[in-house]
Amino acid sequence: MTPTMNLLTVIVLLPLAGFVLNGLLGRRLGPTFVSVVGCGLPILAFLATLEAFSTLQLAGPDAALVEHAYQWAAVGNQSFDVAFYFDRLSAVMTLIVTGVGSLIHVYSTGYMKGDASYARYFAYLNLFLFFMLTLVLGRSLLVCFVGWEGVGLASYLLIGFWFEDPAKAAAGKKAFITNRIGDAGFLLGLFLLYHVLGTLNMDEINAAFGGPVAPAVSASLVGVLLFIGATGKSAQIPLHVWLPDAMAGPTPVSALIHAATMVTAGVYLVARMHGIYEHAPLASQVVAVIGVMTAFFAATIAVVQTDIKKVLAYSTVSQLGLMFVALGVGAYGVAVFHVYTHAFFKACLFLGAGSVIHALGGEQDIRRMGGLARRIPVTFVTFAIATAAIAGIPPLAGFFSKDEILWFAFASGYGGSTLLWVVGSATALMTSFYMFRLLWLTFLTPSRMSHEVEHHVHESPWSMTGVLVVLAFLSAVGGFVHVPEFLEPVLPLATARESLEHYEHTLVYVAVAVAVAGFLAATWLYRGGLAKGDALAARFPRLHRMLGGKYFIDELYDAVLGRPLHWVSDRVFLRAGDRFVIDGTLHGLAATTRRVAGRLGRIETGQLQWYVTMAVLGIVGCLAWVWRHV
Amino acid sequence: MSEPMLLNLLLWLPVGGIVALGFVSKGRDPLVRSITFGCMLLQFVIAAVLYQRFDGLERGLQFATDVPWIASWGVSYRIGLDGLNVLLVALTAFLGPLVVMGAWTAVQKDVKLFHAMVLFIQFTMLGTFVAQDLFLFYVFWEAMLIPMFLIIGLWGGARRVYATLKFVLYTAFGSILMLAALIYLVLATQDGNGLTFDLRHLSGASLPFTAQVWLLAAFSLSFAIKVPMFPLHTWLPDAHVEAPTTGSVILAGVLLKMGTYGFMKLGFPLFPDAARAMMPVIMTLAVISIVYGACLALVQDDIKKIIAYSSISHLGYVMLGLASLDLIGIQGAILQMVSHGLVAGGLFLMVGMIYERTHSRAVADYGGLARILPLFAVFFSLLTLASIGLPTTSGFAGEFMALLGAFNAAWPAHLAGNQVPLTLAVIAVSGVVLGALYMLWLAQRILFGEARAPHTPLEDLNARETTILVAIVAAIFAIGLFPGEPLAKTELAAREFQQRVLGESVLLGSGAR
Amino acid sequence: MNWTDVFEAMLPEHVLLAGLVVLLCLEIARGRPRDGFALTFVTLVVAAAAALTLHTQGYAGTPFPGHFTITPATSLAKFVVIALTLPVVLISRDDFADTRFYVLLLSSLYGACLLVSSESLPTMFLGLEIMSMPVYALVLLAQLRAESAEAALKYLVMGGAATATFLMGVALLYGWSGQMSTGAFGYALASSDPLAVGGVTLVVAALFLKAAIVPFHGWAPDAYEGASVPVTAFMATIIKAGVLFAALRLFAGMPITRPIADLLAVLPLVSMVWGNVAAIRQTSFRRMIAYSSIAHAGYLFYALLGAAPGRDQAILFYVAVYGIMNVLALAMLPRGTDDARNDRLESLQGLYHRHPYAAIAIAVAMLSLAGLPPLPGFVGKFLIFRNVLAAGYTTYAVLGLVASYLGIYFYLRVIQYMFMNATPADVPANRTRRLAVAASLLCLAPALALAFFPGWLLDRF
Amino acid sequence: MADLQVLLWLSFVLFGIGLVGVMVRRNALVMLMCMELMLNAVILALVVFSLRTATLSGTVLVFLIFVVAAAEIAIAIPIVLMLSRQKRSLDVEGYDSLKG
Amino acid sequence: MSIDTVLLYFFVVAALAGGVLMLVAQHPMRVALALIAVMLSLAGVYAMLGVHAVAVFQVLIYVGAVMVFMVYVIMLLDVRDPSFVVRYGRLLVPGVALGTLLAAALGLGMAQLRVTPAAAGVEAPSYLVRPFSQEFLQQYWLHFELTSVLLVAAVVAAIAVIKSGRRQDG
Repeated sequence: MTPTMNLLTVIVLLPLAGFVLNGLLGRRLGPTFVSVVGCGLPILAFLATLEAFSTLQLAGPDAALVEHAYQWAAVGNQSFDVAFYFDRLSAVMTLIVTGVGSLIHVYSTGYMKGDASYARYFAYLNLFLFFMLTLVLGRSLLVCFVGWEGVGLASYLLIGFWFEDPAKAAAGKKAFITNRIGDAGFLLGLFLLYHVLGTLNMDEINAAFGGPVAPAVSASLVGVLLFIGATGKSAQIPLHVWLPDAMAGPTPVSALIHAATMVTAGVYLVARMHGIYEHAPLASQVVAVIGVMTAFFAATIAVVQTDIKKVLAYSTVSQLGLMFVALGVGAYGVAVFHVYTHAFFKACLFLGAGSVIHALGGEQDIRRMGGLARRIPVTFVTFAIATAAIAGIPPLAGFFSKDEILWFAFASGYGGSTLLWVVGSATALMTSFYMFRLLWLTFLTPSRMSHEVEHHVHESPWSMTGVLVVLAFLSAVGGFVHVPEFLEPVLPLATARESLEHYEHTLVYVAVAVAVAGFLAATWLYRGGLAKGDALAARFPRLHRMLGGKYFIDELYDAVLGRPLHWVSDRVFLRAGDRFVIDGTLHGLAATTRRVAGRLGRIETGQLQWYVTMAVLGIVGCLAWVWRHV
Repeated sequence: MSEPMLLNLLLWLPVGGIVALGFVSKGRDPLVRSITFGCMLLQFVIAAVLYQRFDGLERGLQFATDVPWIASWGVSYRIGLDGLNVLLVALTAFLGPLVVMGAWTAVQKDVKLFHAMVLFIQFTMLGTFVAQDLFLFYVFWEAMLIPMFLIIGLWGGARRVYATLKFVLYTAFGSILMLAALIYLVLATQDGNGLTFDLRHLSGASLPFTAQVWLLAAFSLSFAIKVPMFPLHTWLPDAHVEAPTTGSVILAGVLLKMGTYGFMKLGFPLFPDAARAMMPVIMTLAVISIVYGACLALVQDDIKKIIAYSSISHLGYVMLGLASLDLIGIQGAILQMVSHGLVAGGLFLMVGMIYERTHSRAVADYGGLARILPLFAVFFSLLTLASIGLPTTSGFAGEFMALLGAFNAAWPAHLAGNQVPLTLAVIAVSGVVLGALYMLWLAQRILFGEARAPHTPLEDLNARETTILVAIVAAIFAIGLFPGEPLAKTELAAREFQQRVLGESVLLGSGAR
Repeated sequence: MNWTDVFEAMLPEHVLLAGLVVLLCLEIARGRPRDGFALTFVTLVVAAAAALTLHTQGYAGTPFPGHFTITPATSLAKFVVIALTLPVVLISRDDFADTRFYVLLLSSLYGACLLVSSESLPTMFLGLEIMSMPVYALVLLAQLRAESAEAALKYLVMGGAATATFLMGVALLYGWSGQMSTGAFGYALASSDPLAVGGVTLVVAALFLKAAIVPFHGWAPDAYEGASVPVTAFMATIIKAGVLFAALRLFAGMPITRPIADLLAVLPLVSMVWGNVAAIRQTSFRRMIAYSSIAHAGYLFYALLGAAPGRDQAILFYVAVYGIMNVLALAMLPRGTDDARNDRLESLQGLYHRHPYAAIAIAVAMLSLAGLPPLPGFVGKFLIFRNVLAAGYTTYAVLGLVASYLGIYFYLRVIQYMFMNATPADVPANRTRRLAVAASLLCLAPALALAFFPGWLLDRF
Repeated sequence: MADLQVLLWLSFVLFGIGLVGVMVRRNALVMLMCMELMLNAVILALVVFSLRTATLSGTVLVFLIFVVAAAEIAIAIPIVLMLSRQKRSLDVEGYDSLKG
Repeated sequence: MSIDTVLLYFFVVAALAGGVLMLVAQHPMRVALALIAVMLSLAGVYAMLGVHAVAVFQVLIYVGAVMVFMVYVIMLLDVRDPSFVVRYGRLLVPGVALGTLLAAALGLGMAQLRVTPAAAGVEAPSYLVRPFSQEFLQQYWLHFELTSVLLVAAVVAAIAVIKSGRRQDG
C-alpha cells in the first residue's frame, strides 16, 4: 500500500465544494458561474483521478492507495475511521463516475438551460458525485454506506427535482424508501461483519474470508444480507419497482444516476466484497438467479413500453440483472466490465433520448414520434451506435461484455449452468429486439408527430451533441479495453470448466446470431410503423396487458404492504391501541374517581344525626376490631 | 473563578433571572425578553466552557460541589458533571437561548410569567442532570412539573387544560411510586453512619434480588413515563400538540431525555441484577416503541403529532442502545439523546414558525412550501433528513451505534440459542425504513406538490429564525461528522455504567437468563 | 413548689392569659371596637417570643409535677401554634369588630398550649375543652352567612360526643391503672388488659373525632364552610395542631403495636383517600379545604406509626408547613360582602389577571399542600412516609403515597381556575387588603425558609 | 359492699342510651340532654373506678366534668335558640343547609 | 341482703328507667324530668357508695343549675314545633342498634374482668368532702385555676353568641 498526498480526499471533496458553492451562492451569481463551478470541479476530479490512477499503475498491479482522512468515532479499542482505498476496481469505478459524470454535467448545461432552479440542479448533481465517490472510494463498509445512503438522497432530490408535480415527488420518495429497505439488509450485514471481525475495512474483510481460519460466521448469510442492499440500489427483483418511476427526474439525471453510476453501486458492492461471495456458493447462487430473473422479466416488460425513457429504464434493469448473473457465477471482473461498457452506451442512449425529448419539447411517447433521423442527425447516429452496442452487435462495446457474461453464465466452474445461459441469451434477444424497435419507431418510421411539435423540432446545442458523440465513440471502441484482465489481480475470475472450453466460439456465434435476430424481428415488425405491432398485441391481449402493467408488481406491493400498514397503524394502533385501550382505561379511571367523589359527597348529607351515627359506627368498629385482635 | 463555582453559576443563573424579572415593571416585554435571553446566553457560554474543560479521561465527578443540606438525614447539595450528564447539560444550555429566541414574537400574553417559567424549567432540568444526590435529583425531577404545567396550560392550544392535566397526572403518578422506592432504597442501604442519599454510596450498595426488582419497577415506571415508552406514551402527543412551541421544544429537546437519563443514571446502576433480568422486557418495549411510534406517526394529519410520535420512536432507539449494555450501544444511546434533542427541537421550532404565520398545523393545509418559502423548505428538509438518520447527520451517528450495540448484544444470545434479542434487533433495524417513510411523506406533503397554504403571501424565515435554525443545523452536522469528540467525553462513564450493570455476568448482551 | 419556676415555665401561657384579661377589662371598661386587634397582636408576638426563647434556652421543667411539663420540644410546638395564629389574627380584622373574637381566640390558643405540654389526662381534658369551646362560638361569630349557626351546632354536638368518648376512655384507663397521667396511656398501649385497650381505643377515637378522621369527619366540611374565613383558618391549623400535639403527648415515645396500630394505619389511610377524592367535586373553596384537611389529618396520624423521635419531628414539621400553607391560601382568597359568592371556586377564575400576587400565593399554597417539591409540603410528606417505611409498614406507605397522588388533581384544579380560566363577567371587584398581604408575607417567608432550609426546623430534634 | 360490676354496666348502658338519644331524637334540646346523660354515665364510671382503685383523682376529674358540662350547656343553649329562631324549628333534621 | 344494697339497686333501676324514659318520652319537658330523675338516682347511688362529695355536687350543680336552666329554656319555646310531636329521626333503627352494640361492646369487653372494690390491704381513702377538697387543692389546683379560664371563655362565648344573634335579628 502506498501513501499519497491526500489525492483521494481531494477527489472526493471537489464535488462537495461544488455543491456548497452552487448551493449557497449559485442563485445569486447566476448560471454562468454555476455552469463553470458545476462542470469544472467534476472535471478537476476526473483529472485528479487520472493522476491517482497513474500513481496506482506505477505501484503495481495488485497495489492499492490508502488514505486515512480522520477518525469518525472511537469506542473502546475499536475505531471507526474515514479512510479511502484506491485499487484497480475503485479506479475503474472512479474513472467511470468522474468521467461520465463530467460529460453529463456538460450535457446538462445545455439541457437545463433556462430552468428556474438551474443552480439547485447543479448543486444536487455535485452532491451526488460527492456521495458516489465516497461510495466507491470508501475503505470501510461504513464510509461506503455513507455514500450509499448519500447517493440515495441525491437521487431522491433529483428525481423530485420538479417537485411541483406530486407524481414526481412521490417517485422520489418511492425510490428512497425502496432503497432504505435494501439498506436495512446492508446494515444488518455490516453489523454482522463488524461483530464477527471487529473491522469494517473491505480489504481486511476480504482477507479475513480468504484467510486460513474462516470467520465464525456463515459467508452466505453475510452475502445474502449485503446482496439485499444491492438489490435495493441496483433495482433487482423484488426491489426493482423504483427505477422506472425514477425516470420522472430530468433526463441527464436518469443517464448519470439511473443508468451509468448509482444503480451499478450494487454491482460494485458485490464485486468489492468478492472475498465473501467466493466462499458463499449459496449466496452467489441467489445472486445469479435473482439477476437472471430480473434481466428476463425486465426485458419482457421493456418490449411493450411506449415511453422512450421507460424502455431504457427497463433495459437498464435487465442489463443490471445480467451483471449480477456475472457476479453470481464468480466473474466479478466481467460484471465490472459490463458496468463499464453499459455506462457508455446507456448514458449515450439516455442522453440521446434527452436530446429527442428536448427536440420535441417534452414529448416522450414513441408512438407520437418517428422520422427524426433526418431532422436531428447527430442524435440519430449516436443513438443508433449505442443501440447497436447494447444489442451486442460486434465489434461494439456491448458485444464483448455481454458475450463474456453469457459465456461465464454457461461455463463458469462456480455455478455456471446451461439454464442461466439460455435465459440470458433470451434476454439478449429481447434486448436487441426492443432496442431496435425503439430505434425504428423513434427515428426511421414515417413521422407521427402532431403538427406544431413537428414544427419546433431542432437539433440540440453542441454542448449536448458533443457529449453524445464522445459517448457514442466510447461505446463503439470501449470494448477493446479488456477490463477483466486488467482487474484480474484484484478481482479473480472464476475458471471455466475444461469440459466446456470448446464451446467458446460456438457461443460467440450464437450471441451474434441472437443480436441479429433481434434486429431482424424488430425491423420486420416496426419498419412500417405501429400497425403490425399493435396487431400482434391485439392477438395476445392478456399477455400484453400483463407486460404493459409491469406484472402489476406495484399494485401487489401496495395491496400487500402499503394498505395493510396504514390499516394496522390507523385502526389497530391508533384507534384500538392508543385511543381505546390506553386512553380509554385512563379516562375510565378518571371518570370512576369522579363518580366515587360524587358518592362520597352524597354521604355528607348535612344530617347532624347521621354524622353522629357515622362516628358511633366508627367507635363500635374500632372497639370490636381491637377486642377481637387483642 | 473556581470551577465548581462555574457549575453552580450555571445552575443558579436562571433563578437569578427570575428574580431579576420580578423587578421588571408591568408591560415592558422587550426588557423581559432580553433579560431572559441574556441569562440563557450567558448560561450557554458557561456550559460551553465547562464542556471544554471537562476531561473525559478523569474518573468520577468534575466541578463537584458537596454541601450538607439536611444534615439529619444525610441529604446534601451535591452536584457535579460526569460523562453521563455532560452532554445533556450542554444540550440544555444550547437549546435555552434558541427557545427564547423562538418565542420572541410568538408569546404576547403574560410575557413576564412565561419567561419566568421558562427560566424555572431550565433550572429544574439542569438541576436534574447535575444532581448527584438522590433527594436533590427527586426534588428537581418533580419540581419540573410545575413550570411545565403552567407553560402548557397558559399558553397552549385549544385543549390545553386537558393536555396539561394529563401530562402532570401521568408523570406525577410515576414519581409518586418512585418516591416510595427511593425512600425504601435509602433506608435499606442505610449503614452504620446513618442515612445518605449520595448516589455514589447508593450505587455501591447491593440489595436482595426481589427488592431490586420491585424498586427498579417503581423507578422504571416513572422514567418510562417520561421517556415515554409504550404503553405509557399517550400523554406525549396531547402535550406536544397543545403546548406552545416553547413547550414542545423543551419537552422534546430536553425533558424526554430526563427519562432515559434516569434509566442510565439511576435505574440500571442502582439495581444491576434486576436490570439484567428485566433487560428483555425493556428491550421489547423499546422496539415496540420504535415501531409503534413510527406507525402512528404515519397516520397523523397534524404536523406536531407526527413529530411527537416520531419522538417516541427515536427514544425507542435510545432505550434499545442502553438496554443492549454494549459499550457501542450505550455510547450510541447517549449520542442519540443529544441528536434527538437537536432534531426534534428544531422541527418543533420550525412548526412553531409556520404556525405563527398561518395558525394551522394541519398537514392538509400546506403544500409546495418549497416554492413559497424556499429557505424554510431547505431547513425543514435538512432536519427531516437528520430525523431519518441520514449519514453525516447526528441522527445517523446515534441510530447506527445504538443499533450496532443492540446487534452486538443480540448475536451471542442468538448463538446461545436465545432468538428473542436478535429478532428484536432485526425489527429495530427495519424500523429505519418506517422512519424514512413517515418523515419523507410529511416532507412530500407539505414541501412538495402544488403550492398551497392557508393564506398567502407568507414571508419567508426572517434573520432571527434563520439564526436559530443555522445554529441547530450546524450542531447536527458537527455531531454527525465528528461524533468522536463528544463520545470521547462520555466513554469512561459509559464503560463504568456498563461494568456496574453487567457486574459479574460475562454473557454480554444475553443479560436475560 | 417554686413560683418563679412556674412563672418562667408557663410564660407563653401567662402572656396569653394576661392579654386575655386585659382585653376583657377593656371590653368591660368601654367596649370600644377594634381595641382588641393591636393588643392581641402584641400579645401573640410576645407569647411567641417567650416560647421561642424557652425553646432556644433549652428550658425544661415541670412546674406542676405529673400535670404539666415543659421541654424544648413542647416550647417549639407552642411557638409554632402561637406563630400560626398571627396571620390568622391579621386576616380576621375585617370580619370581627369586637374584642370578644380576640378573647375567644386567645383562650382557645391557651387551651392548645395546655395540650402541647399537658402531662396528665385531666390537664389534657381541660386543654381540649378550653381549646374547642370558644371555637363553637367563633364559628357563628362572624355571622356572614345564615348557615354559621347550624355549622356551630354540628361542631358542638360532635365535639360534645368527642368529649364524652374521651372521658369514657380516660375513665377506663383510670380504672385500669388507677392514675391519671398520660403515662398510663403509654403503658396501656403495651398491655392487653381489656380495660386498658378499651380505654386507649376510646381516647384514640375521640382524637379522631376532634381531628376529623373518617368516619368521624362528618362535622368538618360543614363547620369549615359555615365559619368565616379566619375561623376556618384557625380551625384548620391551630385546632388540628393542638389535637395532634395532644396525641404526641399521649403516645410519647411508646412503640405502637397491633391492634391499635391497625386503627392508626387503616382509618387515616381511608381518610386520605376519602378526603382527596371527595374534594374533587367541591365547588366551595372552604369545603374543599375541609376535605383536604381531612386527608392531611390522615397523613398526620400516619406519622404516629413511625418510631418515636422521627414521629415528633415529622408531626411538628408537617403541622407547621400544613398550617402555614392553609393560612396562606385562605388569607389570599378574594373577600367581600357576599361570603357565599366569594367562597365559590368559580370566583377564583382568572384571579391571576386581577390580583397576580394573590394568585401566585394561593398557587404556592396549593402546590405545597399537594406535596410537590421544591415546596416545603413535599419535605413534610417525605418525612412522614419515611417514618412509616422505616417502621416497616411498606404496603401502607405505598398506599398512602398513592392516596396522596389522588389529591394532586384538585389542587391543580384551583391553579387552573386562577391562571388558565378567563375571568367571569360578574365577578365582584374586591381590593387587596394590606393586612392580608402582610399575613401572606408572614406565611411566605417561613415557607420559603423551610423549602430551602428544612434542616433549620428538623435539626431542632 | 355491692358489686361494682353492675354499676359499671349501668354506666355503659346509660352511655349507650345517651348516644342513641343523640342519634335518634329530633329535638335539639333533647339531643343536648342526652349528651348530658352520656357525661353522667362517664361520671358514674369514674366513681366506680375510683372506688376500685382506691384513689381520689377519679372523683376530682368528676368535678372538672361538672364544670365543663355546665359550660357546654351555657354555650349550646344560645346556639340552639338562635337556630330555632332562624329555622323556626328545633328539628335537627331541618338543619341541613350545609351538605355535599 | 342489707338495706343499703336494696336501696342501691333501687337507685340503679331508677336510673336505668329514667334513661329509657328519656328515649321514649315525647315532650322535651318530660325528657328533662327523666334526666333529672336519672341524675338524682345516680346521686343516690353515689351516696350509697359513700362518695358523698360527688353526690352532693351532682345534686347542686347538675340538678340545681344545669337542669333548671334547661327546663326554663324548654318552657319558653313554643310547643307546636314538629320536633315536639315527632319523636324520632329517620335513623331510629340503626341508631338504637348501634347504641346497643356499643353498650354491648363495652360490656362484653369488660365481661371477663371483675370490677371489685380495692383489696382490703389498700386503705381506701374516705370520700368525704374534707379529704377530697384537700386532695383537690393540693394536687389539682392548676386545674382549679384552669376551670376558671374555661368558665370565662364559656361566658364570653355565650355572650358573643347571644350578641351576634341579636345583630342578626336587628
